[in-house]
Amino acid sequence: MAGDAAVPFVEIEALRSREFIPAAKEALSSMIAEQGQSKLIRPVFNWAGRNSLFPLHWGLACCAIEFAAAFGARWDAERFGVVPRSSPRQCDLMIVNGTVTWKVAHKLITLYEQMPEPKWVIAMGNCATGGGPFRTAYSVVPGVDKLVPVDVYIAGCPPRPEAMLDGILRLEDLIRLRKE
Amino acid sequence: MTVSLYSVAHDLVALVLTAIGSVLPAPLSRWITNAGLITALGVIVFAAILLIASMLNTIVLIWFERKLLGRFMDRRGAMHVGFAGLLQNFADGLKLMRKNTFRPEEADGLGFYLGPTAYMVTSLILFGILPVSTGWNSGVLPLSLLLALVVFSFAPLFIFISAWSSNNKYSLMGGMRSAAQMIAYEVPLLLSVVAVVVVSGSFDLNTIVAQQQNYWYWGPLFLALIVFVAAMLAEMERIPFDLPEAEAELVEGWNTEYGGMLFAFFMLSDYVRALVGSFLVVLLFLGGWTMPGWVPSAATSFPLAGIVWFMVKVYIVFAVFVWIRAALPRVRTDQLLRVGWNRMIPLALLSVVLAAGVVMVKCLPVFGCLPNLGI
Amino acid sequence: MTAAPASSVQWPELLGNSLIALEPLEGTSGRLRFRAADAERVFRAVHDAGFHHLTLVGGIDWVDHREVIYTLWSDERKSYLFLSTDLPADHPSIATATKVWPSANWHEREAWEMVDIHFDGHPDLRHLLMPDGYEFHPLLRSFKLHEPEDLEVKVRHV
Amino acid sequence: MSEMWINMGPQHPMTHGLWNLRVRIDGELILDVDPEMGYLHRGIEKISEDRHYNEVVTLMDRTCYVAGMAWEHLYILGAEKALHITPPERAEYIRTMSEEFQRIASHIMWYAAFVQDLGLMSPFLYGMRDRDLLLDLFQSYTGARMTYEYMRVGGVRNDLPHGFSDRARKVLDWLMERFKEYDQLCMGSDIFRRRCDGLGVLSAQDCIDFGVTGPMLRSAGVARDLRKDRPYSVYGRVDFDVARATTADVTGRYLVRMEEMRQSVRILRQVLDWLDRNPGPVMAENLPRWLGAPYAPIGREGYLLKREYPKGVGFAAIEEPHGEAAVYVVNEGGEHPYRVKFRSPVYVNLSAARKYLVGYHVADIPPIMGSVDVCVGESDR
Repeated sequence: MAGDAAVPFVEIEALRSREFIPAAKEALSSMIAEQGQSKLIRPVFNWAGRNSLFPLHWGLACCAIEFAAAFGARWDAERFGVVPRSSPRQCDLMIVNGTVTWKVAHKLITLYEQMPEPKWVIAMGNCATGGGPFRTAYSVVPGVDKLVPVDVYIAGCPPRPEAMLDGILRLEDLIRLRKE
Repeated sequence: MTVSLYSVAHDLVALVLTAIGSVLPAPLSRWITNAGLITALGVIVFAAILLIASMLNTIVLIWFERKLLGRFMDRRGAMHVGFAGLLQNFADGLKLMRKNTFRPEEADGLGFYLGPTAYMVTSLILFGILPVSTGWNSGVLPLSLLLALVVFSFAPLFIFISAWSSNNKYSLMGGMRSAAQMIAYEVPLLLSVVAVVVVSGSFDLNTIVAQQQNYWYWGPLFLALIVFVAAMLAEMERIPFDLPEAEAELVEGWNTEYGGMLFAFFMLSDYVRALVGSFLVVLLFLGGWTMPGWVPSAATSFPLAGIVWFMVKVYIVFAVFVWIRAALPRVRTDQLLRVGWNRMIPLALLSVVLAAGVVMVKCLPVFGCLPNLGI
Repeated sequence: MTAAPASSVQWPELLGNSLIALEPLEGTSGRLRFRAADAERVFRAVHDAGFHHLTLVGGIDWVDHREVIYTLWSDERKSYLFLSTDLPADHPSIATATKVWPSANWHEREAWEMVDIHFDGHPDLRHLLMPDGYEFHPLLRSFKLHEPEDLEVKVRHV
Repeated sequence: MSEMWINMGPQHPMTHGLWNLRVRIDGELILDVDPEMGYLHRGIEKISEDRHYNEVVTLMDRTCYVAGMAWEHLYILGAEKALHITPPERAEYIRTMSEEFQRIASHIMWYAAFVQDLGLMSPFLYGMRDRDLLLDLFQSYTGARMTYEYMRVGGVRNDLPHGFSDRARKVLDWLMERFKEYDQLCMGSDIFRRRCDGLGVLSAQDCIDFGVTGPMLRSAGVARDLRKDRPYSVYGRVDFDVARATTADVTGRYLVRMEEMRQSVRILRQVLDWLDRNPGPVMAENLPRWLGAPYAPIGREGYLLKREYPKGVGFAAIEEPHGEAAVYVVNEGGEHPYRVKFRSPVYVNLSAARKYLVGYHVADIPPIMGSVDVCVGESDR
């Protein structure tokens, strides 16, 4: 151990100046911004984003039962990192699993807005896609894309759990191709 | 004497700085190789190693729970990201890092950000306090057990701060429940620890582990172990005591309004606390890194054997926690509090009395004698 | 299973001139048509005759008039009984059955909402299935289903 | 803490569907509740007026998506009465079998959701696993897992495939073993009993006053079961007991449903034996052409003018998994029903929510509402 320990700690303090911290902060943030755009970092985050999709835990109608079945032992959607969360704040994926009525439309939009970016929507089943057998009804929204932007549509009334998982995998492909 | 992690870090820093100092001109060289700087950098490096190791450990722990829980439920858990889903939690963490961080309009800014951060920090400090093996901690703290429990009990405060400042009714109810529960179970937790302290005669975790060389404490202090594990489950907010996050009625409990990185803080800290809880069970009752005498010495004498055996024990304890989670429903608030105040505290007091008995008898028929306490 | 059939109740004696007719209906013990003005008396009498369980209240729009049906079940007789009454198409209203059968509450709210039948004395007559302020009565024959393209019309409805 | 209203729903883990339970609480105590319905009101009664008789079956599957067969059965019974058509005997047996399978599937779904509400995740997985076996059976003879469109006015669409009854018996044997496990997980757990005993009590008198039916009523000691009291299809010819409890609480409802599943297995064994012995037609002869052959697509331009069937009114009531369901079909001579009015048991059971929720704790809402077994599709229609 060289040195006589007489050098006070103040010398380190002297490095601080009024200009230094803002400058360092700026450099750091611009570096992060560049890195965020770089080809190195983005695929990593992209990989993370597409492999960990948390759907909103809610059930609208019939498809909700198949949605639940997809988390059952036979299909086990958690294999793909899909874990339903009850709070929209913690979700990145809204699976609209059923008929959307005008009464629930406002709530659906609120929930969508409560989800933090980036976020995706899957219209599961014919009702969410275009109203399904109830498209003529007075209270039914003919397709959830009238309310929120939809990324993947899954056909079926209701779609089998395999179809739902396939829809999620398609969404993962979409995320992989994201350019922004 | 085995090497200490801190001395390794310190020597490493000293080595590097001396090497740099030898090529620099004199005043700079003297400045760069002074003891204060080396100590400071040594502490930082030590903390960084500790942080990375404990975070990796926590992430593996989450993976372990998900897989084990899946097996209990006849399914496989995360499979597709990395080998057997090992990278799943890294993906989750990175994704949450990228998510938009936001604050609800009505939420209180200071508390909203302070809560999860302080919760995370106080949980992580614990890793610096708890010894994993001889020397693998920040040094000899005579009262390390007490310090660990004090830091451990900060959590309800920060949970309540974050719950209140989220300005959500579910969060608030979750925060209230959390505070009530943690205060109620703090007392039996400490009392059951007192039983251990009475027998071992020390608050130093290193000493407590060393005292268990003849026999581990889980046998003579079985009652204390039961009380400690139950209280620890409540402190960790795991099923059957996960009322503050009771999903069925409170959506996500006190972290309802949290998303993105702040939510990741909560999630990670919960598991950090689960890990620390398992650490404490192993340290206090299962002999820490020591192994009983009948284990062949080859199994205990390889390098880092202490850490390996310690972690094996920790994961076994945690597997029991997961097993409990897979098999028991959640209790109700009033039942929880009634059990806490009416059952746990008398039992914990009884365990202290039993511990005093153990100390008086000194030698137990099956287990053998206590080592000489030197007090 | 040794219950007496409901037709053994002497409805004409019990209800007097409130009763218009007792028609047979397959699978039940009959359909009582009664005068809407005496509704409360009829409900009370039927309830006291053992029909404690109200199965459904429904409205039917016959364009020129509206019909309200009540389906009742008696645990003693093990059989259903229908009550039915006609209301005028303009301002159809009838006394509420909630005082006799509390379960009529939501049924009547729905009938009011769907078929525009007013229940006098109902404790809480407001929208149940449709959003508040919805001004149509969908199960009237004059209310036509829309084609899915008529989104504008739908949005205005809600 | 002062009193406040909280909205549990429409997106809330407790609801299991789209509805909103407004709760006024003081701390953890419930002072008042107000269920808010209609978030899934799809106008099924109105759409039915615009459809052929057989097309309405499509809507029936979606009315109650966990008990599709039961609702198909209900509607078909009503429509057949309104149209004066009698199905062949084998069709009646197949319908009974379908309804009982559906009852087990629905109760298992209830079990999965209900125990999950208590914080125990494993039974959800076990329940979904066992329910899938039943859905596989449905799939083998209807082609669909949940929305079958299997029953027709005048019979059922097609006969059972070869080897069906053997497969079905295997599934039933498996299920009887699993029911024991279910009971071990729940009744064997002290915490479970503490969470459920004496909760959500609704006395027999209140049940009758508020029209509450099904397992809720039977858990209060009233042995009203339309399958026994007013046998429809072939329930008069099979041997079974009405499950009943006396505690009128959540535990009672649990026990009633568990016992009902065992009784359903008992019924199913008898019905399967009968089906093995008695082959025959599954559709009525000489159906009117406008009603459509079982496979024939039905054009929207029907054969209205040619029909010669008399007008009629059909009323049917069945014991659906959730309770007493009834339908009132008015046939005014058109090719569409003039009016279809349904009675949904869940709708009425929910309307009494104030009776069985007030006075308990917030943490009790999930088990109590779970024990009601809410299916919003059928309550909102």
